[in-house]
Amino acid sequence: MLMHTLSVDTARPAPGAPCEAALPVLLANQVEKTYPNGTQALQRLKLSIERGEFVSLLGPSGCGKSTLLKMFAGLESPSAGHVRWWGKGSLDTDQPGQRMAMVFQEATLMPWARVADNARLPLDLAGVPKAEGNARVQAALELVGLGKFGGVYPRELSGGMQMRASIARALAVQPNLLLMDEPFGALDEFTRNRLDSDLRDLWRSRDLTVVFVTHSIYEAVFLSSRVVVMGARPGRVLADVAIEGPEVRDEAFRTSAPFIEQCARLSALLAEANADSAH
Amino acid sequence: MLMHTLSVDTARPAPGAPCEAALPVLLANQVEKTYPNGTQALQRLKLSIERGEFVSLLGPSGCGKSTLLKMFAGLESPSAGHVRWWGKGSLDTDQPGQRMAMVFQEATLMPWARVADNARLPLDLAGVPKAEGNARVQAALELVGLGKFGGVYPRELSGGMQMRASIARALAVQPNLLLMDEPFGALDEFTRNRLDSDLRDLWRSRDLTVVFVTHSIYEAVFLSSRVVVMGARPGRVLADVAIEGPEVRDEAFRTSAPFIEQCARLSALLAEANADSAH
Amino acid sequence: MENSARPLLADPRFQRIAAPLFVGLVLLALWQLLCVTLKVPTYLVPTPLDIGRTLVADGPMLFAALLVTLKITFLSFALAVLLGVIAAFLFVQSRVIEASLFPYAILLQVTPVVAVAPLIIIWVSNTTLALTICATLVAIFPIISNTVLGLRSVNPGLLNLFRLNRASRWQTLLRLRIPSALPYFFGGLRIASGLALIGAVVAEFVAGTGGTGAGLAYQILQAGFQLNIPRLFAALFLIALTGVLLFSLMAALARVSLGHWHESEQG
Amino acid sequence: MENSARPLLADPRFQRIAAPLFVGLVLLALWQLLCVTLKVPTYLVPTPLDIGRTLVADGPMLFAALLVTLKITFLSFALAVLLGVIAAFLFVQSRVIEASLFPYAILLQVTPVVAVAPLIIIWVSNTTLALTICATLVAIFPIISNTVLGLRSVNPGLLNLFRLNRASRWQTLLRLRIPSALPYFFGGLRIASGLALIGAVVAEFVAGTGGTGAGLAYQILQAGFQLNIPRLFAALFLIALTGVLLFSLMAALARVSLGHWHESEQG
Amino acid sequence: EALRFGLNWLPQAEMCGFYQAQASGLYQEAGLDVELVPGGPDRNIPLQVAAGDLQLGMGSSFTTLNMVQQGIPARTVAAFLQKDPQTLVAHAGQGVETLEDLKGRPIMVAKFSQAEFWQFLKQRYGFSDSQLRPYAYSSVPFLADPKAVQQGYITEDAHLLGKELKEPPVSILLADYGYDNYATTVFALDSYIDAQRDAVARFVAASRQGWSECARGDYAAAMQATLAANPEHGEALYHFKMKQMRERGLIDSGDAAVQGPGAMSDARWKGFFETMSAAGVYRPDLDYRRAYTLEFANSGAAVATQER
Ligand SMILES: Nc1ncnc2c1ncn2[C@@H]1O[C@H](COP(=O)(O)OP(=O)(O)OP(=O)(O)O)[C@@H](O)[C@H]1O
Ligand SMILES: Nc1ncnc2c1ncn2[C@@H]1O[C@H](COP(=O)(O)OP(=O)(O)OP(=O)(O)O)[C@@H](O)[C@H]1O
Ligand SMILES: [Mg+2]
Ligand SMILES: [Mg+2]
Repeated sequence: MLMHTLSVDTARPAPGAPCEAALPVLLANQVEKTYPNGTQALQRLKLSIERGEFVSLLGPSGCGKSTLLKMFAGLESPSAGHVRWWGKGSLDTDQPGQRMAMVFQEATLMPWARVADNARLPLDLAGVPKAEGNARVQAALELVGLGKFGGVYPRELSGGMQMRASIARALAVQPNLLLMDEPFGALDEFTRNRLDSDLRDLWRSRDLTVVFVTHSIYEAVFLSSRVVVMGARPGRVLADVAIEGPEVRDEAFRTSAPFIEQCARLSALLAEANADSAH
Repeated sequence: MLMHTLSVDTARPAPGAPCEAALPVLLANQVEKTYPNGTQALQRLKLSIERGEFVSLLGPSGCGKSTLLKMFAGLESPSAGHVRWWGKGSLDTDQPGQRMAMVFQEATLMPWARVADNARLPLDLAGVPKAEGNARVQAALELVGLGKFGGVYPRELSGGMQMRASIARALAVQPNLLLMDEPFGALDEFTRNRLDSDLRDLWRSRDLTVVFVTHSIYEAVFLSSRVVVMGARPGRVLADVAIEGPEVRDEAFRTSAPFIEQCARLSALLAEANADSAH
Repeated sequence: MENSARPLLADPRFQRIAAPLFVGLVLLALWQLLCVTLKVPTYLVPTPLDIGRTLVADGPMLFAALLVTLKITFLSFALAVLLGVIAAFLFVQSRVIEASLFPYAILLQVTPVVAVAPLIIIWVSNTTLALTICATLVAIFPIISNTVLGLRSVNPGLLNLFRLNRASRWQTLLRLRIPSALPYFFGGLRIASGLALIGAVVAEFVAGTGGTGAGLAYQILQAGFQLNIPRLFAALFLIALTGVLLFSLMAALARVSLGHWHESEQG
Repeated sequence: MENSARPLLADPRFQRIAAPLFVGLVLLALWQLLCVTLKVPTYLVPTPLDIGRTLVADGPMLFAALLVTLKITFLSFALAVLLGVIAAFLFVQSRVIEASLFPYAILLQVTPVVAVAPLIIIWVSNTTLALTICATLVAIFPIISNTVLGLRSVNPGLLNLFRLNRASRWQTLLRLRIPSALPYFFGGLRIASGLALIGAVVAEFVAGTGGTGAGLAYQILQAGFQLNIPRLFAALFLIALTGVLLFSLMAALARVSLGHWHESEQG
Repeated sequence: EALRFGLNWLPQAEMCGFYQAQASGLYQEAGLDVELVPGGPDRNIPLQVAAGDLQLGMGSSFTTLNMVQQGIPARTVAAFLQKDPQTLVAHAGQGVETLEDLKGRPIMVAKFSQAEFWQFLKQRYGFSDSQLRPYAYSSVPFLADPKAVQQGYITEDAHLLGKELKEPPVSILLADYGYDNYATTVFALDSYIDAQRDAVARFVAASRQGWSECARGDYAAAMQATLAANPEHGEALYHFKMKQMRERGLIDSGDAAVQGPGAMSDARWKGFFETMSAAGVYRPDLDYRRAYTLEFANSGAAVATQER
């Protein structure tokens, strides 16, 4: 039921169907980012993300994952190179089928607003009618296990609950492009696994492209159609790995041989990335 | 070398040696916590932590782990019941051998101070001479991989780097009691594993009692001498599990049968805890 | 360690009222004692009892004057808040607008009322309006300054959230900048409420007509000319009391608006 | 989209100075035009050119007067900052102290200088000191109010960190509350700098002796009586200019102290 | 004998006699070390005298009546302007010639004057408070409105306002209409007079001498001293004021014509008090005789010095 409320959007296109001349949803072309203090966070980074992909970014702490994600969200501008959204040089999320939402690394809730109001913010900003907004927010809150906490203020929540509130805020948008920066890092494994599954189901049932930052290799393999391993100082793409797995993934997949194998492979890549940045 | 600078303290007592009439370092007796808004975070919780233990708290998000840890730090007072530190009703951390440090769930850095100054704060407050403080801070920063970042401001760090800075701040104290609230949640697995090992080494080499909140069962089993599983709404202790393992734990332990077995057992307990709080 | 059946003395609400009253009583007693033992003449510093007697004796007259002053105070305070907030909204739209116009807002503050009052009198024949304008000039700057500061003190993460969701300038202002600015804004209100009062008094000094319908400033001036010092102090006492009440009102407003989330109103 | 070789016009530092000057020039031109076309008599509103001529002709005299006023302004500003900050430190020690004493701080703000100046003159025979006290009374309250607000607006997480490390009251004040309070404190400074200036002018009006060593208020007063309106406006211009410079100084101070970490100084 | 004399305004020509006595050494000859303390718009000279900050103060008939009414024993010892220079000014050509023409018109009156001449106008000529308009220490509003009427001083109206007007304004001197307030008086606390009777006498005598010289037109020394203390006053205005004072007999009309500058009379004090108490400014039972003494200014010795 919850899933339903959050996935009223058009079903996802059949895989391989030609869509809009197959322009990538996101394209980072030779992107560089140097912060004002001189830190080079990204170097000549090239990454293209197609419609309907679920791409996870893995990489050592400080390698530029958040920077890249913010750039995809249009919140940072590259120092060189450029980013394209659906083939265009600027984001226009009013376009149907091009709605975007993002979960930041911090919960980023408004301290003066109740949880439900916080989660309804993007809908309010987009002019979604109150009643519909409330229904979507309630569904999203229940999905993340905060159904009873819509009326409290953020400071009355635990750290993990705050993070879940911010996830609910993004889900309520029913986005077509979802950028998530370590969304489940502060959650217990049980809740995390459940939300992993829910997210994967959501992704399968809708026209949804996800870019997902995580530190959990298991999570990355479980969720993704593709995993990008980044290296640090300066941030760049070290490996771009397609994940093999069934369309419908369940707990069984987590213990399957291909799963463990792919995890091991990524683990090795990641160790390389770390060694690389520690040199 | 780093380990050395951070472990100049007296070596830990031989296990089983009678110490101060064997009073527990921490004792929570029938502790309750009801927040002003009526949320009951803890209910009649009883927990005793002996000197030299490494206790991990596991539990679903919002079950009161942070509340309990803050109570152990003397930052929240129980609504009922009481807490004892080294057998006394109040904390007196000036006492030698009773130094305490805490890593909060958020990085909690002062935005106006550079990373090194942030990490040196507890030392400054305790009146540690500048030169010694700087050496300890630098060692701690290098331990967490921020050796070159002492001079930047917190907002110029990535999320994981901020968290590591706050870990360095706690380690520089050379505490006897270390409270850590999901310290490694925002770190990549590689860094996390390394810090796990370093923390375990530190614990072994000094008179150090650790209370550690984590969502990673693997981490809990790898690190702890004891794991406490908590349940939610209201928060209470569901299970108290002693961990079997060698004194010196390495990557081999992570793949050993007892390790996997104990993880599975905790996983089941945690699933119960979740089911319990979702009912 | 909380106690639901808290004794009255430890209740913060009780303290907030009782403590200043107690301090006030002690100060008044001390004042009375000093005046009596040092035989300070009444025309130099009257005793609190003298002032109290005058307050009673001249009560109706002083109270009528107070009402006149209060009217100007409230009108100018309302105007200062309204215009000040609008100006702050404008300034915060861009650094260039702020840089271009802020210096001219400072003019409002640093121009002596005495110097501009004659011009205002020429253009505005209605005395109440003229006085209100003068007092507004005195009160408006702290509102502008603190509100601009508050509107700028926005959590960068939240600002990103709003940008991400393509919030319009107006939406960002309404739903992000204004709530973030409230603590600063209320700080501005606290300062401006007192300034509106003192502005009303100063305006009356300079541009008031005097005579029958005059406010407290007139009473103060006349009492000064006639060396009726107890009456002067009685009038000052009324002004001070009004100031404290206004301030408490602003503080209460801040508590109601911010108590549930901002740290300045906690503990 | 950043550009290291930014054109001069887009440089914020350049804008900060050029934009208000440009607006000022436009306003002056408009003023001149209006005065000339509407044939406004000089005694009502002199043209900018008249004022400029007077500024040049009476320059030495006005400048000497400005120096006198500046001296009072700086003395009283320094005193207001010092005493205001001490008072704020005191208030923030406990809610009871704050509740007990804050109302008496409000007295400082709402007591008209005109009413207390005669008393101050009797007690303090040194004119400079008397003027400084009057001006300090005018300027001190925003410092107290904003600093208290700032000292209270502390991140609760950081407060926990300090409590955890058994920081003394003094350490918490010095290393946590003061840095947290800076944005509010500088807001208070911005308001108080202007008030110290206007306070100095008002104090001179009320308590100054006039004559050779007198400040700008005396020039304004005399120019007013003698209907030398261009000179009056020239003096006002000097006051306004001083106010803007003082404000800019405070803003620059805030930028230097907060630029590297506080959001109010970003963007 | 050191002695601080508080002037009620910035140094100006209306204080001629005191500056003359100071500048030409009359006070010094009398064995007095006099400091002329300039006043300002909101200085409270009576309060400073009452507090002992000043020994002597400059005021008007009102000053000591106010003090006595408030229970502060103080007396006026000399009055150097027999006619109060207070005027009401109107623009020329607005049909204003006499005081009666102003009845019912809006008039800009300083608050300072509202308990003084305004009460007299209300009592004697039936003016009413509804005519009051603010006077903001500036004549600009007057100049801007041809119908405006404001308070002024006979000593400066034509000079200051005249230069901005096509025709000189109409000044109505209230003294010509029975407003017999003494201006530029010297007063002191009773206690001071009792203790320093001799010094007061010498001060009054020397001041009378100074005022006599001013009345004769020998005011060069006074003018120099005044302009030194208040450079903004201007020489032209000084001469104009002196001319007005002499032409209108402000210094040496009335009792002064017989007894020399500074002289007062019981009858005039009585008449003035009765007018003002009828207007409600003073309690009818107030002993107005305690507000002045003729002992100093009306002594024969003073007349003799005048003819030195
Ligand atoms: N200040 C507060 N006011 C009211 N309720 C609070 C407050 N802080 C925490 N709570 C509530 O207390 C409960 C326990 O919170 P706590 O932060 O201890 O959880 P936690 O176990 O640390 O969770 P997480 O793993 O998400 O960090 C939660 O239900 C939370 O909503
Ligand atoms: N505002 C900033 N100013 C200067 N340097 C910055 C800023 N933000 C990030 N950096 C630097 O850029 C690099 C990449 O930061 P980023 O936040 O993208 O890392 P990340 O991959 O998200 O790390 P984490 O896993 O710890 O969140 C880091 O070295 C960081 O120090
Ligand atoms: Mg990140
Ligand atoms: Mg927690």
